[in-house]
Amino acid sequence: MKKFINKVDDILVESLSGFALAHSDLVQLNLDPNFLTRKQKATHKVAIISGGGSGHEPLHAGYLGFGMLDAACPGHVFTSPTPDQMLAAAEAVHADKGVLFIVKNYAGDVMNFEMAAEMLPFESATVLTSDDCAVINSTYTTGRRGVAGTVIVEKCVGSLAETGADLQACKALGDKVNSRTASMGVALTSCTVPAAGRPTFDINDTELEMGVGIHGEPGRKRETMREADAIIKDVIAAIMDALKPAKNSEALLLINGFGATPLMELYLIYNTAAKLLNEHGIHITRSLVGNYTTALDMAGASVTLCLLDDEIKQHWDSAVHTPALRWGV
Amino acid sequence: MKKFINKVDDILVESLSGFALAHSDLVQLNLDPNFLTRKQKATHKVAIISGGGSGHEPLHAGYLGFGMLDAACPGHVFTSPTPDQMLAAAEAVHADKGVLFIVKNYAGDVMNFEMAAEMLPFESATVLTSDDCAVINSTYTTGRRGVAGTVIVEKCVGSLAETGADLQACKALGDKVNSRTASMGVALTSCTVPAAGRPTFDINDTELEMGVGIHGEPGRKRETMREADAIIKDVIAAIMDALKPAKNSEALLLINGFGATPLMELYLIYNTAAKLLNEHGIHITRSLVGNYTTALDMAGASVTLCLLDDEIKQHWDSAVHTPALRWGV
Amino acid sequence: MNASLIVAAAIAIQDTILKHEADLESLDRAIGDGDHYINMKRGAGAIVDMQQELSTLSADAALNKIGMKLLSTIGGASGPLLASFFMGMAKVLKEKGDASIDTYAQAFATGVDTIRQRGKADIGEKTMLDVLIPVAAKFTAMATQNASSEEIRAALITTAQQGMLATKDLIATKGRAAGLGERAIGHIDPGAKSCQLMIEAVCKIA
Amino acid sequence: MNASLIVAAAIAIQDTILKHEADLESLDRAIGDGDHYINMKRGAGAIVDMQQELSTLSADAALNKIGMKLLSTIGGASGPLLASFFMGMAKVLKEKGDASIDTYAQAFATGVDTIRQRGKADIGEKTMLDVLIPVAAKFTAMATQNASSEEIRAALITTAQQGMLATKDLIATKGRAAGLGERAIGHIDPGAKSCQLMIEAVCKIA
Ligand SMILES: Nc1ncnc2c1ncn2[C@@H]1O[C@H](COP(=O)(O)OP(=O)(O)O)[C@@H](O)[C@H]1O
Ligand SMILES: Nc1ncnc2c1ncn2[C@@H]1O[C@H](COP(=O)(O)OP(=O)(O)O)[C@@H](O)[C@H]1O
Ligand SMILES: [Mg+2]
Ligand SMILES: [Mg+2]
Ligand SMILES: [Mg+2]
Ligand SMILES: [Mg+2]
Repeated sequence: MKKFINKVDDILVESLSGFALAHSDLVQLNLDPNFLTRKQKATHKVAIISGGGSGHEPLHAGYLGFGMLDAACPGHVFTSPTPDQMLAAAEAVHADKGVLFIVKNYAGDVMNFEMAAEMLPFESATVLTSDDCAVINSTYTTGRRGVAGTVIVEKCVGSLAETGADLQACKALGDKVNSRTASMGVALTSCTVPAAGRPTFDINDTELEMGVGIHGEPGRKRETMREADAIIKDVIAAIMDALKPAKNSEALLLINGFGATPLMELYLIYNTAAKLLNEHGIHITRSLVGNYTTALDMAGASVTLCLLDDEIKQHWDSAVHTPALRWGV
Repeated sequence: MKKFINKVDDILVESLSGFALAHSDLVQLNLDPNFLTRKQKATHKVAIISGGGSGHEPLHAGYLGFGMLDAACPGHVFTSPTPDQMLAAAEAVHADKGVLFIVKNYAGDVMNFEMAAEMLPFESATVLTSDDCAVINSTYTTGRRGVAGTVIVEKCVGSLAETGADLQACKALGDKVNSRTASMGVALTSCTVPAAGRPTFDINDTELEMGVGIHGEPGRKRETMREADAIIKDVIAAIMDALKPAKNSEALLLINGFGATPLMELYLIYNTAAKLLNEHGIHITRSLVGNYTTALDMAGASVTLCLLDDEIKQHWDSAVHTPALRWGV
Repeated sequence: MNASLIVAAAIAIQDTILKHEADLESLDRAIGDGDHYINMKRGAGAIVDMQQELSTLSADAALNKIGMKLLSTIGGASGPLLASFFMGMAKVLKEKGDASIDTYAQAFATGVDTIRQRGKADIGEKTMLDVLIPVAAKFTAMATQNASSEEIRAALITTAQQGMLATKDLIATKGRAAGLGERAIGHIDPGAKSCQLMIEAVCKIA
Repeated sequence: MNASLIVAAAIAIQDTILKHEADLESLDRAIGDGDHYINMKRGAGAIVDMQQELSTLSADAALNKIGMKLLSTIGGASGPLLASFFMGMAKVLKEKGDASIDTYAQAFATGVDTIRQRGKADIGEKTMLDVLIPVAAKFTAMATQNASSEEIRAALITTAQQGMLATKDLIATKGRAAGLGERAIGHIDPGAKSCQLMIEAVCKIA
């Protein structure tokens, strides 16, 4: 393992400190318990709080700021944050309109946020994101995992909250965006958790992991490496199967890099995915290409499709000012 | 080599097509010869054209748009574009105020742009960027290489051009920014040029390449892998040596990932670099952290410092609307 | 149960976790995200670091403190679950007083039940509960049968072992391996393994 | 020089480039950016693809066309340099007519000089010029001495070889290896190698 780190135990705090320093106009860092907030506390709105294991940067702290999150709680690498972080963050940012937690659907995250919500002295609600259609929904599972679609949920909910909408309306929009969003990822290499010091899984030069999770969890299947067009075709098929969009649906296409995949390849994937979706009668009218929900240093990418309606479009397009997503301001 | 590609010979066109599609609101792609332009031709200003080998995305096409570039000419991977591309691009975007080429200082780029300039039927000037202080300037070299500092030059010159400034003024600002900027990079792994199919250089788990070029060219020295703080200390020392800034200088700090380095590590580097620069009496008042000038899939990062003055600050802060850099709009 | 036993147990647990680094890491790497060892190590370390404070407390207060500490230290899925266990146990001890082996069995069962509620899982879902539920049942049964401490310890070690091994052939329906389907088969659940190790370690305290 | 000789030369050049893939690639990987083989292959391929068009042209027109094609096909440092070479040659042939071995020598020397001007480099800087300048000098000298075609070919092959090998111990002061300092020592310059190969291939055409 070669990484730009000092002591393994200090990575998180040093990285968060650098982040807070580089974006000191936008965010503020609290250590022990670890959480980050917007620089300027918003006073007129539902407090939107997210969080999760670290290693997915810029998720979530990169989305702090006007039009998106009020606070973010980073856990250890790939490990859910603990309730005390959420409680302290909520205490810092709530403004008498309640707290909305946006939580990726993993047992650990769900339970830690749930315990925080139970202890919280004010009203709260939770949106669970579960856009990963690699995990086929069935009675045998706790449901799908939350992955890159979370960014779209955070953007839209953040936008609505900014208008002064109430807690239930924010939750409803988050649930709606989530239900209209599906993602699937492909890994070409494993990630390496710094504290473990070696790759999470072994994969050789002729293989890929179809449907990999953003923590390096196994996906649908270990498959043979092949042309990008053939890989993406299968990914799009899975997404179509999950969303079953009507012909002529309008959609947002997000090509997300897992951390070690060059933009050149992400745009090539975009080209293929857009063409295939076109053939499926989907109109791509919004796009995002880059590293938005990563898996440390994994080479790989995910495709996310979000079916748009006027409400979602409005909240996607609205001004946002965060370290990782910025437009209209 | 595992990459999201189809045929090696098609990568460039497929990736450019995906880029143009994903950013069809901002850019337009011309194939054969390959060049990209802003969607809306600017009519009031010096045309700012850059270009270079591909594989450094988002450089240069990612900086097309208001406040930055008018056209970008992508060469094959790590290979300078050819004069016919620059001629066609200039023809498409010039607006009777002349053409300014921004060229990274490599023999190939310099010669190809030079030949284009010689054939050009209208006035032109060239800014050569040469911020890489890994190559120690001496009478034995053709000078330093242009690396991530090029982004700062393009941003500032693009801003000035937007005000209607003339060709010589734009060139002068570009030269000034370049002269106040120094960078140095460190590679932990090699990149793999798709057409070559294997890593450009061999490097083992206990080594790093100090001062690596953005094409995987060897740098100052093959060194022993060590803590981030120790690595960055040497990088900062080289930059200080190159720029020799006055105490209390104000500066922009850019931590640039080479393509396979997670944001978590880039922010950790930022933390260390900012601390060290502070100790040198430098005030960091502008920051940029992310993948801005990459080397395909190389794991590694560069540190760029640009000494600010009021003029540079004004042009750095001004509104910009491109696929990869956007603020104020 | 007194505080020094709790501290001894914490040390024994830390010891066994550290000894089984390779095991725990590779199990979570195979069907999870590879952090279970790190999580358990962090948790165990935090408790051992508190030993001085713990040794001044009553058993129920100590267990509650341990639960709170694990909750804010481990994170992930195992954090709130193990925290729930200790807080559930503490509740029973507080109510019933720190008395008989019967009470301990009931406290253990309540702890397991608290996990069950928190995780909305049950036996057969390829989780730590495949160890904990049978162990709780065995403990309760033997306590009512007035078995000796030695007999109980030996039985719980065996039961935990069996529960742990049983996870190998299961499909996971809870936790991070849920949804892997057939691919989870053939791998022991990491949380089941760490629980088995902890039970064995505690049962072997002299 | 007629068009069919030019086509034959192009084919011979493509052939030798393709045969030396490993060599050329590893040389540019060692002290450059690893693309020299790909660049040369792309250039040679483009010329061979033009053979039909070339065979209808006069020598000077064909060489000029080749120069233009290389200019818009290769890119990098070698593109404009090799393009300059052919355009320089074409100019002399156009002025002097396609006549004597003397003219060819002069055309070659002018081609090399055009490279020198474009690249602002000279002998001893660890570039293709370390092959081309000695070869041009030798060619001119032997042509004025009325050496036979066979003698000249043999001499140029040897001179190119020597020039290529000489780059090994040089520090680069131009091109991508400039600034590597001592680290460039011990590696043959890729452009020198490809020029040597091309000269050898052309000199060996029956
Ligand atoms: N709902 C649940 N109920 C009981 N145990 C669970 C549940 N979800 C996960 N687990 C247990 O947690 C273990 C994983 O813990 P750990 O790796 O520390 O957390 P994470 O899964 O968040 O990375 C699993 O092996 C399993 O035994
Ligand atoms: N200024 C120059 N004058 C002469 N030859 C040069 C000069 N710069 C580079 N070269 C030659 O070009 C070769 C490299 O070509 P190539 O790899 O195709 O281009 P690039 O260096 O742009 O990647 C070098 O090996 C050297 O022989
Ligand atoms: Mg985890
Ligand atoms: Mg090159
Ligand atoms: Mg885990
Ligand atoms: Mg090269």
